[in-house]
Amino acid sequence: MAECVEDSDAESRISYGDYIVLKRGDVFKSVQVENKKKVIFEKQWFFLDNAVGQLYGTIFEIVAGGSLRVKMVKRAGSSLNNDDSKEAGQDNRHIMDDGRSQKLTRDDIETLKEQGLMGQEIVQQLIDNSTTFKDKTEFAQQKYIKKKKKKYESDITFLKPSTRLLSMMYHGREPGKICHLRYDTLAQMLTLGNIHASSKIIVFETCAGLVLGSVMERMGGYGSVIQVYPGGGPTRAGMESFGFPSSFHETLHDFPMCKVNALLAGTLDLSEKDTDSRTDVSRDGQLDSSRETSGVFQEGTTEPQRMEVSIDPEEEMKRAEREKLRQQRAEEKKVKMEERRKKLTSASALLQGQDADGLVIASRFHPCPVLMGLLKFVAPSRPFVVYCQYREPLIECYTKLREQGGTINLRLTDSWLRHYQVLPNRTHPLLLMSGGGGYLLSGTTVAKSVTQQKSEEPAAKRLKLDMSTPSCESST
Amino acid sequence: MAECVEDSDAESRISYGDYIVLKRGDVFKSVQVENKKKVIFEKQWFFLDNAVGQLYGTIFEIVAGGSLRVKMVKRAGSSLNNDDSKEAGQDNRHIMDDGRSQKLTRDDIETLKEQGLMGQEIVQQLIDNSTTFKDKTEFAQQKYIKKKKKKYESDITFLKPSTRLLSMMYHGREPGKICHLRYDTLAQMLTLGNIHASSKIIVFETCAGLVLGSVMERMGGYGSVIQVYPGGGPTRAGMESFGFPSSFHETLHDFPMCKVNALLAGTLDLSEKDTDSRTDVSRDGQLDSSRETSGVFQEGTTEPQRMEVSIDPEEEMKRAEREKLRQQRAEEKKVKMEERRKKLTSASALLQGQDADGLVIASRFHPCPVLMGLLKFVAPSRPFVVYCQYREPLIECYTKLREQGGTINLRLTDSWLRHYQVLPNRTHPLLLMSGGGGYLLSGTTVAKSVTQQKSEEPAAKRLKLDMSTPSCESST
Amino acid sequence: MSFVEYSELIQEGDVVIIFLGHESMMPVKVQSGAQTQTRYGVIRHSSDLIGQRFGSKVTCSKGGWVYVLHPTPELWTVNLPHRTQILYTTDIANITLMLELKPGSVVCESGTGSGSLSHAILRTIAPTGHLHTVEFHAQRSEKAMEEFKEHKVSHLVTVRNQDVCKEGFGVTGVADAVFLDIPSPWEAVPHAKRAMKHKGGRLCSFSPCIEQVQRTCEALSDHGFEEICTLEVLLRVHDVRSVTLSLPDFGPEEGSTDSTQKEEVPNTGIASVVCKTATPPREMAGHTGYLTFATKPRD
Amino acid sequence: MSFVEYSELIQEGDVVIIFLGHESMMPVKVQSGAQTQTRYGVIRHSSDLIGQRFGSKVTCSKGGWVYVLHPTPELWTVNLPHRTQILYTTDIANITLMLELKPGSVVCESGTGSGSLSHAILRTIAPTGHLHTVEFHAQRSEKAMEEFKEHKVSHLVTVRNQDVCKEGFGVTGVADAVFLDIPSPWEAVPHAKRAMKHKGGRLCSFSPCIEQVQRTCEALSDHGFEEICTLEVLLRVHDVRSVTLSLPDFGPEEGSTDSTQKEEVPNTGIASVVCKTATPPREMAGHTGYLTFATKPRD
Repeated sequence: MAECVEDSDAESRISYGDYIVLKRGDVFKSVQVENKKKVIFEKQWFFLDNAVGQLYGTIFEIVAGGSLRVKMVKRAGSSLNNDDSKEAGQDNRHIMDDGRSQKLTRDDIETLKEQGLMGQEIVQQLIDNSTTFKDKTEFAQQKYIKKKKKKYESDITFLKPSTRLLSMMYHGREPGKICHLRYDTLAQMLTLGNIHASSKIIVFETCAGLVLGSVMERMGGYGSVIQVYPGGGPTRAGMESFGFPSSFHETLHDFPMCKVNALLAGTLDLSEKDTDSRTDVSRDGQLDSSRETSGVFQEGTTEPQRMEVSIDPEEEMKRAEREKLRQQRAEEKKVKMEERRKKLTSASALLQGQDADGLVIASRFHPCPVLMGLLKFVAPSRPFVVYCQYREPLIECYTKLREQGGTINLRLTDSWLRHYQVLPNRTHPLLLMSGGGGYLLSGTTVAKSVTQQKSEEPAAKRLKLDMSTPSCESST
Repeated sequence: MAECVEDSDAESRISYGDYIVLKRGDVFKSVQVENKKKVIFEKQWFFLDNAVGQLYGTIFEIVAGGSLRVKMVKRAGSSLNNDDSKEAGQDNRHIMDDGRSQKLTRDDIETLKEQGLMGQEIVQQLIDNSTTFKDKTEFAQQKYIKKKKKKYESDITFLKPSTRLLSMMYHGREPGKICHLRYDTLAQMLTLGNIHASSKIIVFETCAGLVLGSVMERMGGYGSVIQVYPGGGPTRAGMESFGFPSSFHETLHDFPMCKVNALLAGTLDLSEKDTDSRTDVSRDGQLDSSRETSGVFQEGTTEPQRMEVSIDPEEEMKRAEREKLRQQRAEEKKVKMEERRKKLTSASALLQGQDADGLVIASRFHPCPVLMGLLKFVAPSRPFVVYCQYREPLIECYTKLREQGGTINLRLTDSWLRHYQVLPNRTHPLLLMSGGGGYLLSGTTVAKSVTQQKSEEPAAKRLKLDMSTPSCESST
Repeated sequence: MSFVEYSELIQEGDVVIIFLGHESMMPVKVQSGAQTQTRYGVIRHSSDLIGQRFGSKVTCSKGGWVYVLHPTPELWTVNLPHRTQILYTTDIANITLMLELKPGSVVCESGTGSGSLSHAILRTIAPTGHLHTVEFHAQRSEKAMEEFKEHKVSHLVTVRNQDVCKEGFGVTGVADAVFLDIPSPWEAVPHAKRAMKHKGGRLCSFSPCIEQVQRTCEALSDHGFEEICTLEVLLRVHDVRSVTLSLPDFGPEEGSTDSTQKEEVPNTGIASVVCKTATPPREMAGHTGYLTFATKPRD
Repeated sequence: MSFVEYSELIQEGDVVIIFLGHESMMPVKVQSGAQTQTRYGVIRHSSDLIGQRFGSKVTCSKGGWVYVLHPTPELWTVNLPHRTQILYTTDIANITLMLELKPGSVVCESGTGSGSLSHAILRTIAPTGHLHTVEFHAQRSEKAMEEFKEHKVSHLVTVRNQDVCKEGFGVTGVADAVFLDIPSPWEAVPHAKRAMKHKGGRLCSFSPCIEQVQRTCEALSDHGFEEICTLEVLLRVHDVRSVTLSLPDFGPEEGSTDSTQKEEVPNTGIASVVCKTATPPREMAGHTGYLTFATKPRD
């Protein structure tokens, strides 16, 4: 009945090119393993090379010269119960007002270490036993934690990336980059959106690609994801950090937001040269590979016009070289253009059916027009979910959806996340908590009918779309 | 050192005319003790008479004919610890799917009773041990609780009114009447407003008089409260329920909102006849004594004009009677008018100094214009606090205050209130909690200066007001 | 229709969700010839459902209409027959993310209960993962298996009727993740560890009471689990509505009596403003349970 | 100036709160001839403070200005010298209401700590009540007494330096309310009961850890207390601000290319809207302590 599957450790080993997550306490950092790459994490620098070939989950320590060394860790196993006798603050009253605000002695800390407590837990202990911590300002508290962490936590664990790790990393380090989307809110989005393998999901996000990556992780390389993007090109750094296999990338399509109306109108010209300046204005203010590529094209077109007459041999040679370069560029451009055309065609084909299985929006754009625009591409009886850092825009969305119909089960929610310290006789919610995790509007699409007719209307609508598809395709 | 003060039980006994709070579980009701008064509480009716002469805190049971009988209660004393062995839901898996969703048997409940658990706690136990409770809709849960309460809680405790009891009562029974002001939010208001004896506090509320009463309780009959009221007269039912001694009422003044501008402009005519129709339109939609009084006056004026010529003796007698009545009415009217004038004069005098020690607003009115209008009457370096059920109006208030200056320490807050069940091995937050307690905007007034001059400006302002006061007084 | 793959059209044997109105739904098994009675009248499966598109509006015999929805684990959670207390979507969402579930994950769960979480797990781990779910109660485990078949996910799940605290999950070294929702999770911790992969994995325990959490955390620590973390998530639903706020009348102002900006409420003479806002419900779920997560390191 | 009564003008010996800017304040004792250094320059007590009205704007030597505020228990709470962890206004407000404090109440408190709650209690029970506060730590009890004198409330308070768990509050049958903020409140419950009035009263115990709450509730129940109720209040402060949201550009529409309604952000060509909102802080106090309340019935 019970079968024991032997793990293949090969896929559990760190290789060059892998994306990994560094962890110290509850601080995370995502990096790609590269030859002689210098990494700075928690104010320490080191090289990743020694990690190559080691297993994921290994704990390293930094030794002289920024080298990593595998740390022999005595795994925890002793009960936390040993210090049962220590009542919370029991000896509070015995403390003299002598500036010694820390109740734990150096010996206490060593005992804790022997009990198998990790640095993070020791820091929590230090906090709990500091009579002044609670009275510090939030800023001072953060500083205190950081200081203590640095002292008691010098080890770094190397982990395989996941939505859990990356969403906690972004929330902790760079919440601004992900519109302050908290990980529990992202969890709601993926579940409320019914994101799963073999479906067709539209994603619109300006969360560094984290939301895109988390959707792709849940789809496991099955089905299709269409990223509708604003500006010059899609932002994907967060998605790249997941280190998905190449097969996953084949399921990912992108479509520029500025062509949505053209697609809907059936006037999308798939052969068009990318001269529209709009696509070159990065509205994300972020340089990504695709923008840099389009920059190269521009350089070609803005080259000063030449009208030389002199036939200096050196000039001639230069000219030949230039010509060669130009041809090369034109060739490259053609290939790139063809690729782009293909990508656009495939994304268009996926959207044109207006039969997507889900829509996920999380951006710094006003969610109302974004939702109204993209909801048209979703089939009936499918979930959609919209994240916004602020409440008011989603109230507007809710009202608009109610007015125009075609959606049910509308819910505007926010959530309250509390972490707990669970230790013998010292159990309580953590003293610091996140102030807010943003707001979600979720719902289900249904057939939009003007009259009392049954399901003829959606069927008719569908027919019209099917008809419009060929005319669009023919223009390529 | 330690002195034992003998309680005077006299003041602890219930008398006719007293306001009391009935309590069963966490359901409360405020009533005034009157002769042969029939009271309906938790679907049971009874007369209060037998309670007269009994001590506050007595527990009664209802016997035949709606009489009250003092209940001999075995005070709790046995430890809750006895049923330590009962793990939460430990036997969950043993339940057959046979429709029996309640894990506690009748015997279990009797044991709980013997352990000194009150009905409320038993109901909580029933809830915890119901496998289906959590899955019920909120409405069904409420019904279940009500049903169980009725079964296990038949006793009624008679309590002396307090802000705690009345604010919990209103929140539980009639939140709409108090703008959904939750008791913990009211607690913030009284503390942030620094409400205490010997100060002068302005109250503007449409919370049935609960906020007014709670302010008066905190002032203990020392200092002055000025209730600024909208519509025809102040609403005070909630305040009356506190059963304050008459000395407290002498510290209470009221001022009609519609005369605020006149007072500020120094054009308030204290002698004016109360013909302004505005004051007769009850904007609270509630009839109170002062409105009824003004109704009587109106009746006099709308009496049909008489132009008789016949001198029928009977007619003559009637006429004489009518004349007498008219004189009597005029006299009454004069007295009433004089009283009103005095009240208005005293309230005006208190406000005119523009040196109130605090301002408390909690109403269904838009808080922004109310606050802007009434803040003018507050001295510098005094707290103010504004409650609103909704967030948006207070955001507007905050913005406006920031623009116009004269206030510091502005804070827009809301709070999260959780109750806990603390029982051996069954400790957790209660399964139901209040969704929200409303929003508060609080701050501190400071001198408003146009230039860099120090405190001359407020002094000058003060002088102007002092000058305007006599002119106002002289018109009476 | 399947709970792990969308279909366009309703077919014989499908389970569909009839949407009757705000927060009012019912699950229906589609059978040709069958009828379903609703408050708006009868729905005839053959003519009204089979062959129709999911999400369509169906007019009932009394003239009222309903929507027919494709089932999802989330709709199932609010419509399933309760055999036990169930896990709701807010907790399920966090469990799924924190257990790092994805297509291909092998998951152990106990107890199966009413299958609310099971459906959500199956949705996420399909098409290549597997769920081993253990239920002590025989009747419940049978009912769960029936449901999994009806919902076309039975190829992804093994239901075992045994006591997880004594007999474990019936598998060794296969699980990427283990979920416990039992009265004494600490007793199942060694079994959970044994069920998990050699290279490690994630564990979650759901408990309503803090004492259960305390004992579980102790057991997890004793058995070498790391990153032990207890959290709680509360969802607040906001009702979007327009509220009317009266504007105060302080009487005529010194200068001109301008009341031009204010809008008068008909028949009252009171000026007021309308404000769009979102209000929380009067009462909400204040607690479901504590979620304790932990990582089993590589052996 | 006193902490229980407002004054209009600043006098020699007063404690005033200097408001330096957003969330930046300092308490100062006014003494003629003295000077206080601030980041905006020197404040000369004789010329800048004495005789001035509370709430005035004071220009410092460097040209910057500050406000001089009348002290209140709430301002004191955010400005007092910390000798221990202190209670903050949110908890204090609920303690005050739930203990039913008002002018005339007799209250027992332990420990005095830094006096944050003591000041709030004194404010509420003045002018006719009394506070008996017990502090184990000698230095702290002396410092508290000094502060009460400076703040002109010493006539309302008796400070005792003793162990409340062993020696109690030093009074019997006088208290309307008792407040406990000590590591082992259950040990003080019998003493609390003894201190309270024959006719009964209210008790509150503040504890950060749930285990302390459990033991305290047990002790309260054992000693016949009723209406035992544990709660927790969290305050969320909202930052009011304007946020800019970009509007998406889906490209030219089929009909006319109208973009008249949208407002262009300068130099970007991107249309956007501005929205006034209130956002919670990134991090907030997630826990201070559990508040357990109980009623002592009539003996």
